[in-house]
Amino acid sequence: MNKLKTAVTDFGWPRIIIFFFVVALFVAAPFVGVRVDGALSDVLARFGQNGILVLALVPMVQAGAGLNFGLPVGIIAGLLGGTLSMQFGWTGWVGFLGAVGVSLPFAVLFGWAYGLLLNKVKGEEMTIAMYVGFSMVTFFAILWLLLPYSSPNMVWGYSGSGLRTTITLDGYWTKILNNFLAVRIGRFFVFPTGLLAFFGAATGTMWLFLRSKTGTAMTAVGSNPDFARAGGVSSDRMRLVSVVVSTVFGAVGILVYQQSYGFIQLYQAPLYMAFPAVAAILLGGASVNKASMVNVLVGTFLFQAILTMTPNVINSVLQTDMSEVIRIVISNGMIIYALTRKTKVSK
Amino acid sequence: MPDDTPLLSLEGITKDFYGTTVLRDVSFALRRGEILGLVGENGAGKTTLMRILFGMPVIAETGGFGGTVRIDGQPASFRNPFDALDAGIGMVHQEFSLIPGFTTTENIMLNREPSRRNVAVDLFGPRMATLDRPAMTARATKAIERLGVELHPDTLVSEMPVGHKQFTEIAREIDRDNVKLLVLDEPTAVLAESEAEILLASLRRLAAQGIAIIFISHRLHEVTAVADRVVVLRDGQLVKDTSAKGVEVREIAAWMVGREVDANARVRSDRKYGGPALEVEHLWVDMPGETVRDVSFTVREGEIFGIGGLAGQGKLGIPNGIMGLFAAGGTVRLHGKHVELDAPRAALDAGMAFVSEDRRGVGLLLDESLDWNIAFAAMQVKGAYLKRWLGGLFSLRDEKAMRALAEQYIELLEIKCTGHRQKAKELSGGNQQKVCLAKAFALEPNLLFVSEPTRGIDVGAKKLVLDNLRRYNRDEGTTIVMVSSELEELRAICDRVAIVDEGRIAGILPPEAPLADFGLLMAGERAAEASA
Amino acid sequence: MKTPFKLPSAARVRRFAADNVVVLIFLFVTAIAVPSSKLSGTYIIQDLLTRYGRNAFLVFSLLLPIMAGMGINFGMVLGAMAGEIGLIFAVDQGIAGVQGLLYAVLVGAPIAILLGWIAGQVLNRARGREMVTGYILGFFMDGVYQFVVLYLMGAIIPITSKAITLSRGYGIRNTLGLDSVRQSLDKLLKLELGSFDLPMATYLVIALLAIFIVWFRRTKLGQDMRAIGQDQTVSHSAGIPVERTRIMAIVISTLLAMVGQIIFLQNMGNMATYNAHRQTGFFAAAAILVGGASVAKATIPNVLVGVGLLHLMYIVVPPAGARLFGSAQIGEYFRDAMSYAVIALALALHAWRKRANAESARAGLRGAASGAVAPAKMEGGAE
Amino acid sequence: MSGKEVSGAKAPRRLAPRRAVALAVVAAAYLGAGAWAMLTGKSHTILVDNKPVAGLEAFRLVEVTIGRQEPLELGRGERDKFAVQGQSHRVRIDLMNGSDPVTATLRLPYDAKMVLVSLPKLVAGIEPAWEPFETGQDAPPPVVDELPEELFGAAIDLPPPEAAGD
Repeated sequence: MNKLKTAVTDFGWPRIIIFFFVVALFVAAPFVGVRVDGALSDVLARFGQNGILVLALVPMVQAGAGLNFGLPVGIIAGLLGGTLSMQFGWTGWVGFLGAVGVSLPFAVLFGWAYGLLLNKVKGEEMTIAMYVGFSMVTFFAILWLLLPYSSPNMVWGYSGSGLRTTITLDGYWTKILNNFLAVRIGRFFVFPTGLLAFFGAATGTMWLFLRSKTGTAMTAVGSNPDFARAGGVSSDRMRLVSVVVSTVFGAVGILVYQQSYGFIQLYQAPLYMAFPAVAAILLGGASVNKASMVNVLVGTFLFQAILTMTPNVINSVLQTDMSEVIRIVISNGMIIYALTRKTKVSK
Repeated sequence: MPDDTPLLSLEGITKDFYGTTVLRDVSFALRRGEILGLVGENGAGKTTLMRILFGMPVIAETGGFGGTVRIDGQPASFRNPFDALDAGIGMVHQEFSLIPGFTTTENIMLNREPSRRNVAVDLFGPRMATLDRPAMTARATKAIERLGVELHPDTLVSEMPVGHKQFTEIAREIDRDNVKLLVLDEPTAVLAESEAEILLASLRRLAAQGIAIIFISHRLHEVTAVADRVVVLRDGQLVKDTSAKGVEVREIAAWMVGREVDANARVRSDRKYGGPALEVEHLWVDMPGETVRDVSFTVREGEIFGIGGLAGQGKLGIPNGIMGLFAAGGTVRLHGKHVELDAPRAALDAGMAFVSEDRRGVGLLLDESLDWNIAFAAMQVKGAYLKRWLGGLFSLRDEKAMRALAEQYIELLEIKCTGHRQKAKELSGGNQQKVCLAKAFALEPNLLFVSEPTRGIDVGAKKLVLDNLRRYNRDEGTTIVMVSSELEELRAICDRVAIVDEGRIAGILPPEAPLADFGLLMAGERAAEASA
Repeated sequence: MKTPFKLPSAARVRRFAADNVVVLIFLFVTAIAVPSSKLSGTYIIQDLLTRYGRNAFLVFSLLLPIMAGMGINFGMVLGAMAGEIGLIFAVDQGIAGVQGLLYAVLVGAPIAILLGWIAGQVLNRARGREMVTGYILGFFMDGVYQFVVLYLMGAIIPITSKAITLSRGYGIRNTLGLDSVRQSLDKLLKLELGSFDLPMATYLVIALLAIFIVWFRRTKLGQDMRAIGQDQTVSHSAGIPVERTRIMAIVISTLLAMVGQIIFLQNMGNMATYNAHRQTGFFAAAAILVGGASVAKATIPNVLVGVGLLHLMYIVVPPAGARLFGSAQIGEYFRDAMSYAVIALALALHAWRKRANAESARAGLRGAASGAVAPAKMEGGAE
Repeated sequence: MSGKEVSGAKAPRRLAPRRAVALAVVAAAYLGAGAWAMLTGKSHTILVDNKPVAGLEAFRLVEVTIGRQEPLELGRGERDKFAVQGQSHRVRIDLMNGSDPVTATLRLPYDAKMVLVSLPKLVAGIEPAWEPFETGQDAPPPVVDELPEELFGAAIDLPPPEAAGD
């Protein structure tokens, strides 16, 4: 009984409430005429679509650098990879994998610079990360206009230069992962095998990384930097590694997101992309300084379930679209909850 | 001031924390205008006594205390420090509690600012009153004058020399109209000799104005110089209450550390040492609160070398500096090879290991399991407990080997736990200490630093830890440098004991040397006759 | 050894530059953009004068939390929301002119106090990361605001005017015309000076606020905030109620932001019901930081310089972008990027400096040996 | 402690009655300001109507002024409007026939948004000269409701935007 109580407090009431909320949504769905299998199919697709972006937060949390509100830095690297791959005219698997390949060096470079900055501002990482992300996005908005992209599928038709705000991936690699070995069951349910396999592989890679010597050192740095230092580990270096890894995953994450979405969105679109990812991982039970693969999986699933189900179910029940409000309140409420919780590192 | 009722009298003060008696039947009295020197080793009960006097909440939370505190003959019981302040007792702490960006005046008057009321006061409460700056300056100047020191009322604290900060603190306490008793805890610790002298002169001035002073210091010559009376505490008991006239520093030191004849010291003739293992020359370490200024010593192969001294004198800085945890300089050689400072990794690679005094802060990953805690350093430094995959392309934690290692040490050191997966924070202090030892042993060091190995652990665990150290030294031939505040412990297991005072080694003594010699070294009296 | 005024001037210049690098970067960019914008001086000055009246009050609301050591109060958007709710009621009730603004302030005040109190409580639980928490709190309350304004108003909260409700019968329209109060404060005391229009009443209100802040700093509460801003532990042990004082700083800031938003919107003349507050915190933060303030220290001149510089850039950069790159869009992105970067840079510089200071303070503890072996040796020998 | 010292932490209790008075003053000021703002700031639309009514002739040409606003000229059968604030207004009607202008005071109820004032009645001194005016004009203009922009943009939403055409 007591154990249950501590487990509940550890997990936190907000998460439990949200969990039951999601369960209630699924239970209520058939009664208001929403097909559960269709909804589940949607949730699975979104789960795979967003998962890697959420996964990208893990290393920095583990290394004690906080929630990576600067995720857009990685996203920008991914966008560069995606647009360059299109510019080169690569399509299909070559296009997608090429985009990933091209984005990696940018991600490493950006992540490295971004990590150096974060190492100088220990203790205030989160606010600064947020604004670094914002300025990166707006700065690149200028570059999208100026860089000499020329593929007619990407640039504004009337001026012949400057990338469009939204570029369709049709004919390139739209849903290439989603459709890979996808299994259709019934009329409404599709199991996106390729997408989930890719997400699974990414999660596995992260899991292995955290079990390596470097990953172990990183976790120790986040758990107790002084302990790690006394063990001969440079916390600055580990933090730097964590930022680079996070940025790389951010870049890959956005490419996976876009192939599922079918469009590349540029300019202001990536501005707030870190927030839903942060909310998801916290929803999964992570704290500001501890996160695991389970947190990522559970959190992404719950969060995407809310996003998918609330518009349908709540609209039918209340006859009004309150999903946006629910989404804002839940996701930001979750972040505030995590930020105001006494940090659990015992000293 | 001839007055029969003493200003402060403590009668039969007794206090225990969870069954451990820290004060037993302490009684003494203090008259107006009298300066009382309160001396004792760390843990003698000085701090607890002052906490009782000030009504610190921690005392009530741990079951209150026995005996009576009387002010002007009236029993007084303060519920919090503010009550004590209202009753006219001021305290100057060892650490400064000053606002750096405020001026002398603003700090002296902090939260006691004279103010002028205005309309907003009626509307929104007294905090809307505007400060009366001229009155503030006037009062601060008056307090400074009472001290008889040179302090400009408009200097920012952040731009002051250390001594002036200390004076500002004292001025703050004596600004109160009703101040009768002032307690100063090691006020000269941070001061240069010349500054300390000015301070002592100010204290005499204040005493002449009728303020009673309790002066806590380990610098015994200062105590004899300024105090009218000396009270010595040892192990929670009052061992001496005497007039300071004609008292020798050496006598006080002897009272402080214990009996002159001691049976505990063991003579060890069977010990054999090799050549120099660790040579330290002109080491300085920038560790807050434990600054090492200039330390040189040599440890011989196979020796257990003790480092003692009072808290804050720098003994802890020595291992922390050598291990690269704090900025340090000087020369350190291990087996003749130069060891890079400011680089923990270099120290570890050289074959040294360190059991930190800050068990929870530095020693352990509290939120991780025991196998992590024990294997981590060995994994990072030596690449042990890793399993290679794909022909060494990448390697992962070898959880099995880690588990075996953890279980081996759990058995060897008798660590009481539910298993190797238990989190370090769930263990008791003694068992946590054993985990720290296991972590160091797992590195298989050729020189082991152990810092305060028995701090905060119970008697049984203490013995186990010390026995293990001794055994490790004997069986593996590992040289051990042990830093401890417990002189008894150092004398019991070390081959030589160095005493650190004010960031320097005051002397190195054999463990069987007379206790008074140790006491003198701790009191900053460099004993000429003490020799290694 | 050297007296301060014998300091080599190069070093002094370097130090000044290091302290004001944010301002200098901004000045540099603006100095390039002003001539290339080809805007007339009169136009720029008139626009600046208008923007001063519109924005300065909002920026002032950041001063107190900085003084109390809570960083930039990104939670000020809560106050902005309270002001908007006040304006919605003023418009709905058909209360026009300066009276309408006063009415909005009176309605907004209790809401702002409540929101400020909540924000203060939340921030007290998030010590050391007040800024990011305040920022997210703004988002969170945005959801609550949307719930209240889009779903409750007209349904549960009575709204009489059909002109401002959505056609479905409840919820406020996406854009709220503020014709009844448009520029009523600006026009109250209009001074025409040559070709310039000066909204004297607005300036007067801002001046009164500045005087209030100067006065407030001299009060006991102001002194306590300064003390807490520098050292919470010391303040606490001196008996200053730390948590309460921090809450008060946030409440006052929220109240001022409420008034500031009303002044801002009366000048704009219409209100994007659901978006008007979203950028408020960003603009105010950028302005005060551009003015040379840091997260720990901000003055009235910082506010005045900052509003001027930031808005000068906002005026001249888009046309300059259009001329230099053939696209005003580039200029617009550029000024946003600059503002974001300035906030990041100012925050980073501050965090950086704080660490450097902590380090040098620690070095000061070293005492006699002060980092060098040589003097230590000498002393060791002398002993 | 000296008398004038007001210590922050320990507010003397004896200030209580003074404070009660002070708070009452604040409350009164709050309510007073509110009442003033509501009464004097409330906007009304006054339609002035120069049409025959209840057996009274319309005027050939009149010039009407309310308060200090610009006068309006109305021919026979014409109607125009004033936007005013507050409930009590002086109306000045010049019949343009050489006779002295007629002035009358118009008192409106607080919640009357729009009233129709008949000039002939006002000149004839018939009370009340106004009647509430209800039209469909209050109905919202025919615009399509836009919903608020989403906070996080399309970042987490599936439905794709319209394909990127130019």
